Amino acid sequence: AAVDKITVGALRFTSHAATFVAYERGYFKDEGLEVEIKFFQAAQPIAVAIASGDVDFGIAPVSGGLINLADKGAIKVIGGVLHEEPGIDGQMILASKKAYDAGLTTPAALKGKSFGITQAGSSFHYVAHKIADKEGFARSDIKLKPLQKVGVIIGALKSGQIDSWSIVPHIAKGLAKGPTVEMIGKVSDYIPDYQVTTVFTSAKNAAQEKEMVKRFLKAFSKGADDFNAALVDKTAGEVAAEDMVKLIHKYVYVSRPYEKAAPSIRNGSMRINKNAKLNLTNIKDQLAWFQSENLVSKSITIDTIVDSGFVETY
Amino acid sequence: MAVLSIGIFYYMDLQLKNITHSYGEIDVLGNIDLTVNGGEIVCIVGPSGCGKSTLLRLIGGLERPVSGEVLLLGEPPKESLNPLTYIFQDFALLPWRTVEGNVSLALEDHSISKLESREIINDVLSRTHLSDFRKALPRQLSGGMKQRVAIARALAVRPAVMLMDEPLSALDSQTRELLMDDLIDLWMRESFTAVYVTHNLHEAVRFGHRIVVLSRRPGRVREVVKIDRPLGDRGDANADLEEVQQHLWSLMRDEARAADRELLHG
Amino acid sequence: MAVLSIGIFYYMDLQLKNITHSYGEIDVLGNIDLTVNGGEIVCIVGPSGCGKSTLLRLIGGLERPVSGEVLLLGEPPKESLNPLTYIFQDFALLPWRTVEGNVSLALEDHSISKLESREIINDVLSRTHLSDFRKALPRQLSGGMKQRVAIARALAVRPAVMLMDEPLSALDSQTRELLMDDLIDLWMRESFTAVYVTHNLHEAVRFGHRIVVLSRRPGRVREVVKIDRPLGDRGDANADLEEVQQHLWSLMRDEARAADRELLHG
Amino acid sequence: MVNDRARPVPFRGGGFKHKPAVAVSLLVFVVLILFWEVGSRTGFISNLVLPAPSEAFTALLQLIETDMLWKHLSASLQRLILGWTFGTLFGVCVGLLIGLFSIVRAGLSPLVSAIFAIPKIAMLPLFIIWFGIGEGSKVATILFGTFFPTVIATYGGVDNVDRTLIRMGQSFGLSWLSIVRKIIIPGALPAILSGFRISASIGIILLVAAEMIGAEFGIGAYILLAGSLMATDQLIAGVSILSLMGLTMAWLIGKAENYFLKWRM
Amino acid sequence: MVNDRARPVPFRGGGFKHKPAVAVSLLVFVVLILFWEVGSRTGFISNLVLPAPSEAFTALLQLIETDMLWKHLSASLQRLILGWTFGTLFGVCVGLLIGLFSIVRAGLSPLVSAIFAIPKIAMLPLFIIWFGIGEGSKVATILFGTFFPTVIATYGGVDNVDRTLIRMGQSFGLSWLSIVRKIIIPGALPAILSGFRISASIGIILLVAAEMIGAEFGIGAYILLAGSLMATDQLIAGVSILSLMGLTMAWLIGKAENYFLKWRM
Ligand SMILES: Nc1ncnc2c1ncn2[C@@H]1O[C@H](COP(=O)(O)OP(=O)(O)OP(=O)(O)O)[C@@H](O)[C@H]1O
Ligand SMILES: Nc1ncnc2c1ncn2[C@@H]1O[C@H](COP(=O)(O)OP(=O)(O)OP(=O)(O)O)[C@@H](O)[C@H]1O
Ligand SMILES: [Mg+2]
Ligand SMILES: [Mg+2]
Repeated sequence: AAVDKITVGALRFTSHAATFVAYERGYFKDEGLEVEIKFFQAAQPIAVAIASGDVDFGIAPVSGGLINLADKGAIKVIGGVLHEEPGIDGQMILASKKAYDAGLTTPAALKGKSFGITQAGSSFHYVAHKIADKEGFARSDIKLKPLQKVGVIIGALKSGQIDSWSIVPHIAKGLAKGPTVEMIGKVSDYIPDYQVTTVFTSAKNAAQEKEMVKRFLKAFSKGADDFNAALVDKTAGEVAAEDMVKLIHKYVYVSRPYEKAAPSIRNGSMRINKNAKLNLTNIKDQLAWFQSENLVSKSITIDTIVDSGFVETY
Repeated sequence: MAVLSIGIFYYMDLQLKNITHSYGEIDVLGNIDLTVNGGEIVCIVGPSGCGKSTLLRLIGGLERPVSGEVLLLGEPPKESLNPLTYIFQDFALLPWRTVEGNVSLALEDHSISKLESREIINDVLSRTHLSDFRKALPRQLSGGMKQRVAIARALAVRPAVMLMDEPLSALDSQTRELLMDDLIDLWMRESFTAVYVTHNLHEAVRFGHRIVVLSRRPGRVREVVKIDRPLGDRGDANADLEEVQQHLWSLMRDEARAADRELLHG
Repeated sequence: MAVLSIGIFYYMDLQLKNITHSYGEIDVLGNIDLTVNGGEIVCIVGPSGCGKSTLLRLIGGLERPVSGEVLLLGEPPKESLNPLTYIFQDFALLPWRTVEGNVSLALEDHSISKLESREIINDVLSRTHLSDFRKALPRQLSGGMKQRVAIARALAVRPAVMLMDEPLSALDSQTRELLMDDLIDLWMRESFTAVYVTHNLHEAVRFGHRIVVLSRRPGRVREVVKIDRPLGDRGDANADLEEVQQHLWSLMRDEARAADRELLHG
Repeated sequence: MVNDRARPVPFRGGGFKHKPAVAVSLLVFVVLILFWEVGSRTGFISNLVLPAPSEAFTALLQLIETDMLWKHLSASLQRLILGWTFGTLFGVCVGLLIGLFSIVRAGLSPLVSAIFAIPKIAMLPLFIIWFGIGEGSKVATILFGTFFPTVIATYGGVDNVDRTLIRMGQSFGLSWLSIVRKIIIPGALPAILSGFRISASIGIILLVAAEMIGAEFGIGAYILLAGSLMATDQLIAGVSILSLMGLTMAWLIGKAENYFLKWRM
Repeated sequence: MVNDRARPVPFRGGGFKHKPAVAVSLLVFVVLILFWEVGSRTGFISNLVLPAPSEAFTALLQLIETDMLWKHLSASLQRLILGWTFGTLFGVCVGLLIGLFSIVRAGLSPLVSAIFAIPKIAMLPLFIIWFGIGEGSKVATILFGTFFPTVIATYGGVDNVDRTLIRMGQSFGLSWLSIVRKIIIPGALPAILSGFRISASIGIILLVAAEMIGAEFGIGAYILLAGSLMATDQLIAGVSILSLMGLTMAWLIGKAENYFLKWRM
């Protein structure tokens, strides 16, 4: 078969490991795909690059921007990637030491407190509102502070300028070890089965290159399996884990020496959905939340966003 | 018109027709009628601020008169690079160019060879006693030297009509005398046409075929004095020149007295 | 030293001791020794570029001589706002200030009342015939008018020592005559000390108690000519003044001839 | 007599002067926007990222109707005015110091070059620590961003002041301060005002960076939100407000130039 | 004779001139860094966000050891040089046109003010569509960023050229082009070079924005990554590389000034 040339957009995060593994171990080649990985600094531009045709596949959380691009007929979500599941360390809710000492010891006390988010419409925003909903106070009782960048939020939390935040476990654990931040809860208590990130492609690919998309997902899932086995379930043994970390280190934390990078990579390993399964229920909930916040048009349906023809959904 | 023609039309005549000029509310020149014949030097004298420099700018085509027109008759000689050439009262040297560079500026737009241009520059710099200073920048020159650079630059383009605005004012009497001799020599050889603004009556009678006395602002032609003695023959003490100078002097003094009276009473 | 003292020390004397100056490789002044007595006007003449302006800058403390020193004797009169005052060869007017503003610049740093300052400005502007132009900007002035503004500004600070660099060069003879009379009147009243650089020998003999002739660059004192006739008594034709002028003239010519010879042979 | 060969002296002067032509300015804008609208309608310009001006205009109207425009605008203007005023003020002061004292120049001018090149966005975490996430850090971002170009423009202007005028001031015994106030500052003013044009635009640009940190209202915050939602009509609406602010600033500085530099002709 | 009362004429000239003092420049940097280091070690400067210079230096060494520095640096320098060169080149050209023609000024100068104020970051999505995610969009970001300040500095400089010199050129019948080349450009050069100082720093700043889109290597990408990982030592290391670039550019422009403006004294 002729070789398809495709471009995959990625961030230098452990959560994109499946792509790296599939690339390094030749799974893409096996599927007749010649892949070029383009690196980005944020998920948003990947979506734009897919819309413009510069990139074929990408991984990102479901965001307002993604939904609007899908609404314009530019992109489609085709599978799931990161996923919260019981028993595995998931996103955690943090409080600054100052706020903790002042009584913010459980998420229930978040009423009237400030909460860091990157932007309105981001996953942090969603999490904050879900907490409010479950704890039974008005969403507006949490004071959201849009700070754009994770780094900035960390700075603000450490220096006590915001009271609370939620974040993936390896960052959360790292922070909580320090004297200035305390852990006060788990996101999975508020959003069970949270579909954190998804894999998506251009609407054109989803409609006209179904075969190629399937092959991509197959290779991607194989990479995900290796990753899960080596670092999440740890069933492949220490040697395989070590190899995996080395492989990932080629792409992530490259500027740090291996010894320093390895723990961060290991800590940051979260389960990637087997076979890119997609939790459509949770995606629907997210869409409903976006609509309830007037961030996207009320007329958008789940079918506009997701093409569920490629992977198992639930 | 061209009086000194050697068979063909060679010199350029200038004709000023009823020229009036003003800046905003200030009337500067009123109804100036004047003909400058080819090969003739016309000196313009008049009180400070009466519009002499303005008149020269109008003649040179650097400004347009409010009314009236300046006409040019005859063809410029072929070897003239810039028929109507100016020597500015405030020198107008480019501060970023050396003496040499300032002179060469006037030559660069003409198709003359590097060699020829170097020769011209050497010639005019030695005539203005600036050869030692060819590499100096304007800020390193004395006032008189700057003025000499401006003269050298004007000479370099072999003008057919020279418009000179107090070209020797910043020079010591001796250098002035030398440069005046130089200009007279030049005129004897090439009989260029010139309009020469000066406030030095001695210069005016040495150098002018006719001397136009302007009234104070708004400048009008008050009197035109013709001097018949040939330029080459106006050596040191000459009774008739002395007399003309005295006459000019009295004209100017009257003008100034009138101005003073006006100031007192008006 | 102060010759014209009226009992107390009033005028300022200047003493130049063995002054030598050079810019880089160019020697400009060599071994100048000169005393300017209080109340005396010393004229400096010399060929263009011989270092007259430089000498004046050294006297005014605007530059430091390479060797030698300039000493000041006596106290300045109290009413003098700026004892050592300059008139620059290139006017040095602030282009963003009006005529009035340029004059008032010199007054603003002194504690004089608004009213008094206005009076001074009115006075000096009318003395330089600029009253009509008090609101004009420098770019709207003729060359002579700019020079008059520079003079007005210098007069405004009632100097005890005036350092004048060709202060009348851009003026027509009539205005020059008037301003010269004005300066002489002023001197008769206030007997300021002055160093007056000029290239006009007529001005020099009208105005100087002593006339210093500088040689060409590097400038050295070639001769000092003393004129005994009082300033007030130097009206029109005076045989002795005429003679001095002729003498100066011949000195200058020799100097220039030497320079010419050097150029030819060197 | 060859009067038929008489011709007027060719006019060589003139030019290199400016006549205002407001009509042309307006025309350029109108033509550009029309072109864009037509391009969008015909699909020549992809609607994916660049919406038609009319859509952006609708978004703008919505902003006005919901009364949000004033909230955003007043929040941003307050930050801008505070930040720009102090940034340029300090900038002019430091620029003057650098221009006037060799020792300050040696010490500060490399520092200015070094710090100017540091991207504000990279420094946001630090700004939060120093100035908090309230108005302080926002104003500080704009202040820093406008400070540096002003410094450079100012000392460039001071370097270019005619030295003979300074010597004149000294000869009249003007105090050092008078020379600075009456000769150096007016002489450097054209360059300083030209620097203001640049710093004003930079200040407006930095509204976006400034409002990245915990801003609820502000044009920059509005644009950021629109960008993250890929709401391109709102994005363009927000950006065009910034453009209008840029135009207004340029117009004001043009007025100031006309007033302060009328001596230049 | 009262010779004892003789005193030298007070020296009033001098000053307002610059003597280079490299030692002072170095000293300032050394003192600042020492102060910072000591502050960090004593805990006076919280290690929270600002690491000690020595830590940043270690990160820098690591970068050198892993041979990554050259990769990052060469990628960034290439973008910077391309973007800045063309940005300033076009900027000078357009600035000259605005300075020379009333009609161009009327048409373009408001446009420049309007577009200059648009934040590059907000326009990244558009740049992706227009120039792709390769080098094009990165170079374009820097090009646009340096273009506008150069335009403004250039026409500010042209406006400030002495009109009597232009009249002189015209009186010698110089062609329009000659007047522009030999009188207007040299006359505007001080302002243009001062503008280059500003645009060079802006270009360096924009490396970060430019490398937001699909950049694998580059100092900006390195900084962004360090920021998103909260690796402050690397962040500071990256930022200090930008600072050094800023210093180098300033030094080069200083040399150019010494060479081209030596007539100024
Ligand atoms: N800043 C400078 N750098 C170098 N050389 C200079 C500088 N200023 C003046 N000179 C040189 O010093 C010499 C004397 O200059 P100065 O201006 O004193 O002459 P001057 O006697 O006033 O001449 P003029 O009558 O033409 O005004 C000249 O040869 C000039 O080239
Ligand atoms: N650009 C201008 N704007 C307004 N007024 C001007 C301008 N240029 C000249 N003037 C006025 O025009 C008058 C004549 O000026 P001009 O320079 O022609 O005098 P001038 O006869 O050359 O005097 P001088 O002998 O002093 O050089 C002056 O009163 C001056 O104020
Ligand atoms: Mg004149
Ligand atoms: Mg002189």
